[in-house]
Formats: sequence, C-alpha cells, structure tokens
Amino acid sequence: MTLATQRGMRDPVAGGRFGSFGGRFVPESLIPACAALEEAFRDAWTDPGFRQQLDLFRAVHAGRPTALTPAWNLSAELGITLLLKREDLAHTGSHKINNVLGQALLARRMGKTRLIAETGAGQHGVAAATAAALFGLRATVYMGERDIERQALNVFRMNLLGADVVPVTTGSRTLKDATNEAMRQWVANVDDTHFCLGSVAGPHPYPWMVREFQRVIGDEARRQVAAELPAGVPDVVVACVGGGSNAAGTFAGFADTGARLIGVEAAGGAAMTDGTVGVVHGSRSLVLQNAEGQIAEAHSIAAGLDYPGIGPEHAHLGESGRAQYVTVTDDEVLTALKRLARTEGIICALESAHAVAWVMRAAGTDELPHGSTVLLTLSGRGDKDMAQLQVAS
Amino acid sequence: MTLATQRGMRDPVAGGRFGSFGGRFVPESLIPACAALEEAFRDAWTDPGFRQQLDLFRAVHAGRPTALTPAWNLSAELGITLLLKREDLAHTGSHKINNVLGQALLARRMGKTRLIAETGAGQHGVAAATAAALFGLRATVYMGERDIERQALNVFRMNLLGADVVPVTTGSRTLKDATNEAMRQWVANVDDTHFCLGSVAGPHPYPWMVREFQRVIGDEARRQVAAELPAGVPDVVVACVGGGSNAAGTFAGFADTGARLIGVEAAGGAAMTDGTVGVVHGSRSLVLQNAEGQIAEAHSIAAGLDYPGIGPEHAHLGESGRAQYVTVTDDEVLTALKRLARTEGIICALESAHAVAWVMRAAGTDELPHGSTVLLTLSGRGDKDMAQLQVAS
Amino acid sequence: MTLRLGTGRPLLVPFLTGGVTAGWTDYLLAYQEAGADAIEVGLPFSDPMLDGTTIQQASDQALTRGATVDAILHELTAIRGRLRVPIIVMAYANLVLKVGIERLARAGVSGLIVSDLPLEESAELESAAAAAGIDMILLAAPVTPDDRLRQICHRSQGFVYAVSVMGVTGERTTLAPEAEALARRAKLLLAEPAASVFHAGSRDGADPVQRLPVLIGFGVSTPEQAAVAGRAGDGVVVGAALMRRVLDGASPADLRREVGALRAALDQGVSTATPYAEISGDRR
Amino acid sequence: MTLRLGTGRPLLVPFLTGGVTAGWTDYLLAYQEAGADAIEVGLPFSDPMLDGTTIQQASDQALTRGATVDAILHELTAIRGRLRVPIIVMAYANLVLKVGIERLARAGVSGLIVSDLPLEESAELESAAAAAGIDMILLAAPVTPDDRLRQICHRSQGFVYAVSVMGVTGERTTLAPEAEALARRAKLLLAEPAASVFHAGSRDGADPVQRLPVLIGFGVSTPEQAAVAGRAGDGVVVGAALMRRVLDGASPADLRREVGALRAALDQGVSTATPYAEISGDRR
Ligand SMILES: Cc1ncc(COP(=O)(O)O)c(C=O)c1O
Ligand SMILES: Cc1ncc(COP(=O)(O)O)c(C=O)c1O
Repeated sequence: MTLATQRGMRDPVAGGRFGSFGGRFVPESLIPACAALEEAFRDAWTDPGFRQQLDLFRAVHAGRPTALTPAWNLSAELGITLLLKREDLAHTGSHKINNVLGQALLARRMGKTRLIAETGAGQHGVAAATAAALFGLRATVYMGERDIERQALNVFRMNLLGADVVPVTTGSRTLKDATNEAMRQWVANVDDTHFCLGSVAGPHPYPWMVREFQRVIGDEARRQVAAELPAGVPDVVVACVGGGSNAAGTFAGFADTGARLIGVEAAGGAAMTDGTVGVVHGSRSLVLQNAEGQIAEAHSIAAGLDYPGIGPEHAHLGESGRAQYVTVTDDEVLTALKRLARTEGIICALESAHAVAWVMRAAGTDELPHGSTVLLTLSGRGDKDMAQLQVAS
Repeated sequence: MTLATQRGMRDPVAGGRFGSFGGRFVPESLIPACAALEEAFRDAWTDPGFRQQLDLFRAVHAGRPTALTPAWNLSAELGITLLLKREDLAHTGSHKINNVLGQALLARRMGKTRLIAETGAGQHGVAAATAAALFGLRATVYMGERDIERQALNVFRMNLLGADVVPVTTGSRTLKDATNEAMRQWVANVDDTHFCLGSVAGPHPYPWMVREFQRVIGDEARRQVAAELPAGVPDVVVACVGGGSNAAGTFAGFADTGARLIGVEAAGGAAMTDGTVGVVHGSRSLVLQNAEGQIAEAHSIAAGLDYPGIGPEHAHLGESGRAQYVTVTDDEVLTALKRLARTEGIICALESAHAVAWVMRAAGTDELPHGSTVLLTLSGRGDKDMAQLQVAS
Repeated sequence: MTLRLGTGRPLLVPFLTGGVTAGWTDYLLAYQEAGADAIEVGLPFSDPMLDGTTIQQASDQALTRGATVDAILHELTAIRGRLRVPIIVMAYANLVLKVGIERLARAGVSGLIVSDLPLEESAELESAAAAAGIDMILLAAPVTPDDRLRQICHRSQGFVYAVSVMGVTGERTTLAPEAEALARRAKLLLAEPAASVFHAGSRDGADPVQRLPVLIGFGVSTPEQAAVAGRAGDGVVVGAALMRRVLDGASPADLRREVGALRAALDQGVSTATPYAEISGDRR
Repeated sequence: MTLRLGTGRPLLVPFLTGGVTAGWTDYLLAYQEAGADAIEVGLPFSDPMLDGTTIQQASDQALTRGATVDAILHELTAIRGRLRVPIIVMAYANLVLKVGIERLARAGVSGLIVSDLPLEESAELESAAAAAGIDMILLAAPVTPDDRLRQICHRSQGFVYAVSVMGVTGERTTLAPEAEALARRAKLLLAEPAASVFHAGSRDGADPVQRLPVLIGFGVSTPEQAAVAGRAGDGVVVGAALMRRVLDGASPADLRREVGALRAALDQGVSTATPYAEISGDRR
C-alpha cells in the first residue's frame, strides 16, 4: 500500500466509524431504517446501472461537470495560482444538488414516495425540493424560523417547486433544530419517507453516503486540475465547512495525494476549532457545547454554516492530521465576497466566501507561500444572500 | 445551394440589412464608432485566436456548454418530446453572458477601457458587469427607474461587481429609455467606451454581432439534440423574444434545417405581432408605436421582454416566413413557470417561461401535434423573479 | 444499586422533566404518594430529537429557568431520604457522556434510559453502568425485528421499555395496536431461558416473576389507555400526558390525582401483587 | 420651395420644440422679430436618443400636453402668413417616416434635419424631399472623416449642420474646440468645385456666396459662444439654451430678448450683409 492510498478517505469501518467518530446514535425506531438505507446504498453504489443513472441526471439535469475557473486576476494579486471549482454553476446554485440527486434516486429505488429534509441556508431544501419534483416524490422541508426570515428567496423557491416548508420554532430556530424536527418526522413516517439529509452528518450511513455522493466534486476537480497544473495536483485544497459535505466531497478527490487539505469554518460556528467530543444528530463527532453537554448555537453571517456540529469524518481527518481546519470572521468573509466579485466577476455564496477569505488572508504567509497552487471549491452562488448583504453593507 | 443553406441565417448584406430591416440609423457622431466596431468584429470573428479565447472563457468561466435536459415529466404529460437548452445554468443565470464575453473581449481588443450597457431585467447588466470585472474594464449600466424597483436583486449584484448603475428617469423609465440613455452616453464617450448592447437590436453591426455571439446556444443545441433525437433535428425550435437575442442565437443553429422556428413574445410587448415598421434604437424593424410614430411602452410581467421593438433579423425571418412569432399572456406565463418547476424541478426566468407557456398551450393541437419533438431554450433562471412572483401569486 | 421491579400488578412509571419548575421535586413525591412503582426523571436537553412538543417544551422551560444537570442531580440527592421508589433517569447520549454515569449513581439514580443509544453504541456505557451499579434500560420499537428484540430483552436491565408507536413522545388519542404486539413479542422472548436465546418461540405464560417486566411507553395518555397497556405489557410509562398538566400549571396535588387515576385504572385491569417496586441493595 | 440662406452675416437659427406650450407659435414669432434667419422646430419624440436633458424635457412636456405631430403642423400652417423666415423641422427618423415628407411640405416647412439618419440611410428620404421641395440638411460631427464630410457637404441642402461636440444636445460652458476645426474643414470642402469632389485641399476663402453655409449647433449656449461660433462657421443653431428658458416659464418677449442678444453678438463679430434669409420660390 502506497502512502497515497494510506492517506485516502476510506469507507467507514463497521458501525460507520471514522476512527472513533461516527456511529449510529439514533432511537431504536430508526435502526431498521438506517440499516435498510445502508444496505440499499451499498447495493446501489456497487451497481453500475445506478451509477450510470446518477451520472446521467447529474449531467443533463444538474449541468455537471461544473467548470474549473482559473481566478486569473485574484491569482495575480495574491501571487498564487488559484483555481475555482464552480459548484455555484450547478443547478439550484450549489453543490447540494449532487447529494440530493443521489438520495432521491436511492429513495425511489427503495420504494419511498416522500422526502423530508432539513435546511439552513435553504440551498439543501431547494435542492431536495428539486429532486423530489424531478422524481415525482412529495417533499417536506423543515427550516428554522430564523432561517426562514434570513433566506426568504429560497423559501419561495421551495414552495414553487411544490415542497411544503415547515417552520421550526423550537430551540435556536436554526439548522440544528430543523434537523431535530426532520429526525422526529422521520421516526414517525419511516415507512414511506426517506430522510434526505443535507450534509456529511447524521447516523451511519449518512456521513459516508453523502461524502460519496459529493465526491463527484473532488473527482472532477482532480481531472480538471491535472490539465491545468504542471504538478498535476495542487499544493492546497480548500473548502468551507458547515456540516462539511462540499469539503468532504472535494477532499475525497485529493486525500490520496500530497495536497494539503484545508477546511474553513465560520469563527462563530467552528466545531473543529472550538468543539469537544459529543453526540448530536446521530453521530459522535466534535460539537459546540457547554460543559454539561447542552449544544450551543452557532452564529455566523452564513446561514449554511450555522451548525454546531461537523461531520464525523472531518473530526477524524482533523485528529489524524490529514486535514487542517481554520476559521475566518464575518468581516473577512464580506470582504472576500466583494473582492472576488470585483476581480473575477463571480458572486459566490457567503458560505463559499469563507474559503476565499482564508486564501486571501493566508496568501503570501507561511500558510500559503507565494507560488502555491490552490484548488478552492466555490460551493454555491450568492443570489440567496443579496438581501442579507444589502443589510450588512 | 441546397434548400437547407438557402434557409440559413446569413450575414446581413451591405449596410447591415436583413431584407429591408436593419441598417444603421444613428447620429453622425456614432457612424465612425459603428464602422470601427463592424470592422473590429469582422476581423475578430475571422481570427481563430479570438474565437479560441472566447471559447476558453465561455467554457472555464461561464460553464459552457450548458446542459440539454429532456423534460421527462412534462413531455409525458404533454405527449411530446421536449428538450430544454439550459441557459439558466450559464454563469450569471442567463444567456446574456455569451454576448457580453464576446463584446468585452472585442472591446479590450479595440483598446477600450470602459463598457456601458442598458438593462431591463438586469440580467444583461449583471452579465456586462461580470465581463467588465473579469477583463478589468470599468462598467456603467443604465437601467430604468421602474426596472430598478422590480429587479432590486440584480441591481445589488451589479453594484457588488463594481459597476455603476445609473437610474434612468425619463420616458417610461424602462428598457427602451435605458437604451436611449446608453446611446447618449456612448455618443459622448465613444473614445474609450464600448457600448455593450444586450440584444440583437441597435445599429449595424449589433444585430448581427450579437446573434453571432449567441449562436453558441444553437450550435451546441444542434449537436446535443442530434444525440437525443432519432431524426437528428427537432420538429420545432422555440425561444422567448424580447429584443430577440436568445431566440436568434438558438435559431441560428437550426435555420438551415427543416425545423419550425417559433419566437414567443409577451402579449403586452409583441412587436412582431402588433408592431409596424419603424426605426428605433438605430435600426429599422417592427415596433410598437402609434400612428404618428411615437414608440409605445411594452407591458409584461417579464422586465426582460418589456421592449417595444425587436431585432431586425426577426422582422426579416417573420416576413420571409422562415420563423413564426406568437404571443402568450402573463397568466399563461405564471402557470407555465409553476408547472415547469413542479414537473421538472427547474425554476426558469419569467422571460423563458413565455416559451414554455406556448409549448403548453400548443401541445396536442395542430400547432404542435402529439409526438412532436421540441427544442426549447430556457434563457435564464428565475431567482431574480422570486420577489415579483411572490407579489403576483 | 440495581433496580428490580415486581410484576405482580401492572407497573406504573410516571415521568417528569427534571428542573421543569422551581419545586419540581414535589411532583416526584406526589407521584410516589399516588402509587408510582418508579419515577422517570428526564434530563432537559437542548436537542430533544426523540421528543414531541410537550416534552420539548418542558425541556425548553427547564433550560430557560436555568436548570442544569448538576443542579437537578443535587436536588434529587436532597430529597433522596423521602423517596422510596427508584429513580430512573432518561437522557440523550450527549448528556450522559458528558455528565458521566458515576455522577448519576452518586445522586441515587437506579436506572438509566438513553433515547438515542441503540444496542450497537451502548456496550461502553453498559459496562460503566454495571460498575456504577446502575441498570441500563433498553428501548425496543415496533419495527425492531425478533432477533434484535431478543438481544434487547436479554441485555436490558430493570425492565424492557417497549416504545408503543413509531413516533416521538407525546399524547395520543388511542393506544397504537403495535404496542400490544411488541409487548407480546418481548414477553415471549424474555420467557426464553437465557441459554436458548437462539431458539425463538417459547410460549407466553412463562413465570412472569422469572423474567424482566415489559413496560409500554410513548403516548400512553389516559387511564383507559393505561389499563389496556397494562394488560398487554407489565405496566406503563406515562410522560407527555402528565407533563402537559405540569406545563399548564397543575400543582403536585393535581398531579397526585392524575397519577392516582392511572394507578387505579391499572389496578382494576388486573389484581395487585406488589404495591411498590423492590429495590435490591442499599440506597446510597 | 427650397431653402437658401445668405451668408453675408453670421446666420442665427434658434430652435423650439413644437407644441412645448399651448402658445408655442408665439415663440416662433418672437424669434423672427429678434432677427432669426430661420427657425428650427423640433418634433417631440418619445425616444429622443440624441437629446440631452433639456430637450428631452421639452419633448416630454409637449407629449404630456398632448401635442401631436399633426397638431403641430396645423398650428404651423395657421401662422404661416406671419412667418417670413423659413421653418426647418428637426425630427427623428421614425416620425418622419410615419408622417411623410409631403405632409411637412404642405405645412410650409422648408428644410428637414433628421438626427438619426446618416448618409447611408438617407437616399430614399432625399428623393422624397426633393420631390416635395424640401431641403435635407445633413449633420456632420467632429469625428466625421474628410471623405465622408465631403459627401455630406455635397449632399446637404440649405446648410451643413456642424455638430460642435461629441455628445447630445444641451448647454455647455464653453464652445468645444472641435467645433471650429469641423467648421473649417467643412468650409474647405464646400469650396471645392463640385466636379473635383475627389480632389481635396482647395483653399479657404473661396467665395462664400457660392457655397452652402456651415452652421454650428449643439451646445451653443451664450452670446459669447455664438460670436465665436459665428466666426468659425457661418452661423449657429441655438437650442437647449433657449428651451431651458422656455421650460422655466419665460415669455415670448423674454425669448425675443434672448435671441436678440444672440443676434447682436453674432452681428458684432462680423459685418452684416443680408438681414434675413432669402426664400426662393413661392411659399405655399
Ligand atoms: C452554498 C453552501 N455552501 C456550503 C454549505 C455548508 O454545507 P456543507 O458544509 O455540508 O458543504 C451550504 C449549506 O447550506 C451552502 O448552501
Ligand atoms: C432570462 C432572459 N431571457 C430573455 C430575455 C430577453 O432578451 P432576448 O430577447 O434578447 O433574448 C432577457 C432579457 O433581459 C432575459 O433576462
């Protein structure tokens, strides 16, 4: 076994563990559903027919492969070579579509007739509603009341797509509470309903399955980058981290290379940096919580990163040193979003701007010396954030 | 010469005429600028280097080729085969980027340092601001005060991209007045400024040049459709028509085939259906006007179609019978937008929904019998329209 | 300290969210007086994934009041002398992992139910619990297949918690039919001799005293439902129906009447054997 | 009816937007009395692409009042008996195409300027104008190259309209230097014998009476500017500066003073020859 494959992101071991993280911490009622999902996923993922079908929908409906854009101007300014993986160009405006197409196809294969989903920024909700419309499934999306206010555009999009958006009024009224509610509803409707979870969190097999559905980002980028860079692989691979799905999908394409992997969290929601070991939403990972184990609220300018947990595989990648996690502040994010818009003509999502902000700060320092080559995943487009930005600026 | 090439959309004859339409009705001050632009375009368009460069930016920055999506569910419901050309997936959210990348590259080649543009829905303005950012040009976008209200999201996007958005408070305070203002500013700044016109209107060479920059839609679709349909070409090709650029670009790929070409106008802004011969914004075409020649205001739910004129080549295609122009009402458009969202998971722009509305109405009638194959260009995505739709529904 | 519940008459285990009001421990005493066989104390959690509206609210109310796990356990310790019935803590995994099972034991807790800790994840906690002398009560659900249910039945301590419905905690108008089926399956499996855990199918009616009781919980809302559940299983856990009254401002005396009515309904359903649960071992 | 303007003294052609006020024709009479050599009447248009703010406003005001091309021409006809100076209509192509040049001729119009009808597009209208006996006055711009300017000079009738700036109509603080250069170029080219249109370079100073006058327009705002322009060209067209006053509510008498001041400034600049323009042919 070479060093490269040793370093790769492998399938979780029995019980869905990545190192000591992961697992399946769910009520007994959900155990059969999780087990059935795991089996269905294993079956589908080794079925070339399923993969072909997914590839087809990704290509003809979601517009994959997404472009790889050299950020010419910003690269020149920063003294690095920056390549942007353009998930903002994917249908519905973010990488979330990659995952939902996979899960919706799987749900259909399992005979389910309904999807439920949790959403924060609304991008996953829109994506789930889209996949449901496409595959003739009903859809219910749970969304924190506070996020509903912040992301009104996406709420309306979900409604147009025929999904019911249910406001969640408990707890912090954001993504974590929407996730709780979706879990509750899943328990009660497990027969006909698939819980279409939006990130690499949740009980096994979700963290693994979602990473596999998102690895198309990294796999595509790996091929595309090889054509752009003399070295074939970039020095650094960077992505923003909420639950961690776009980062996991991106890292998956490069984990077996020598590239440094950097996940960028919001300073106000940095489970990797500020979290401690805990169990939330079905898996053991790092969590923002107090000494007694009450889960904290995350606070960032990006609704999609307002999540107190992180996918268990990231906790493992961080612990093992294979990936490094850093944080940026809301102010850095706003500056980065604007600078990218002006230099490259790309308005990215506030979430994605976290990754950009780190590159801008790190470029020219030991963290990212001049001459470095960087692949950055732009996880989504900024249209959804315009109203909020208008207030912030 | 075969029937097919006879039917093709050719270069305009001397003076920029398509049949009796087109020409260059501009103040003497602009004649040298138009002539220089024509020459520069002819030169660039026959220069493989320029074309390669344009193709590169289209691919790596704008995400071309855009997908061709079979509308499986809607096709089944309507009893036809409907294929969607997904310009909504292009960077900035509409086909407008195809044109502005071409014009911005050309402007740079001509040594200009600034773009000015008119915009209605804001999509062209956003696209122009994007291209300006990318190529390091300054940008000023003129926009009717009423459109600024209707399309606040796009105004903010333009600002983020570093463009100045100047409200136009004269006349009907919509697209036609913004176009007047851009023309005025062009006259005054012709030395360093390129007027980046957004549709196949204006004085020669714009209608031809913009069609050529947009023909990438039709050329791509032609190839993509050939792989989907046994007959190789669709029975019908349909696109919405404001000034007519997405339609012209689409038609250009199919004019030399036996496909019927259908342009769909807004009932409240149907220059082809309700217009008479006139001269506006630099060319002779069909125009909504009163008996004395005062230009009328267009009224439709789609800001991008609120234009009383139409590109001269469309007037010619209509007169010669090569293309057919139809209208749909605002109500049909709203219904179509919603139905497409629910059946295919695609929220298109209100403009694009005009084309969808015609297909929905015509399917199963003599206009579009069961079993027909249809290529429809979805010119843009609907994010910009959500606020307006919320009010309308 | 281990928990042992008699099965002579249907068992009644009422639930209270710890710290829900300032005088919350008075409700525990009222429950005891009304004939509870044991009391379940829920630790309020920020993310009560398996709870319906009522218990979410109770949890929120407790946290908003400033209730902490530490304070709740202190208050439990304070009334230990007056509590004759065993206290069972119900909590989410994250709290238990943080607080530590020894801390529960020190507060005199006899049993522990962890809502989101299935068999696969519970081994570690089971040994810690054994070391601390706390019974781990496992939950079974209507969808739990027989082979898995058998494991649950044989690993569970104190009783087997049969979740009556596929759903979260909360009142329901009728007792779900799956509840009876599940309780029956569990009793059958519990009656198997431990050596024959791989041979399913021994008949019901094996000496109930020889086996762990099966309690039905989730959605048992009225005395009538309790009576039905008490016949199907060996007793009931009643949560949301009581918490709704507490949240509405009912006093400990009110709650004593509520629990008394449940007690009476259960007892009418079958003849009484042991009035209270027996606690083996000392009550530190 | 063709238009012929003497060139003995600098010519003054003030502009008025037709129908801008109810009594708009009174301004025409005032212009005449103040010494205008001809008067330009602008037809209000919905889309005045070549006009700056002032004339846009005047156009808007006229249209909002309900002014129509038809009514404007009727009102012109009504005062024809009192107008000795030729009337030149300035319009955008679309109005002219719709209204038809015969209609203008019937209203006694002598000359026509179409802002957005360059050489390439004017042939058709030129023959219609010739048939109707209306002079087509062509515009030249600072950027117009010599070969093109030569064509303009030789095809234009009545006078050559030298657009002083690269820009739209409207007041300016100084006369653009390109204005003088353009006028000088035009005069040189006009002095060429028609037969030698392909031989540029004949000297200035050819008999001015033999050639078409060159009027400078766009942005001539003050008497001082008019005097400068009058020396560089053969006269001026003054539009926005007068229309600003009209829009501000100035009376015909006020405007007579304004135009009178322009007249005086022009006349002081050079000696006077013909006081008024001569109109050849009958004035139907
Ligand atoms: C555009 C975008 N990027 C990133 C995220 C964060 O999710 P994850 O960390 O799973 O990629 C979200 C979540 O909504 C998002 O919308
Ligand atoms: C999405 C979209 N489609 C269509 C149009 C109409 O333009 P055209 O007819 O030139 O394609 C616009 C104009 O703004 C637009 O934004």
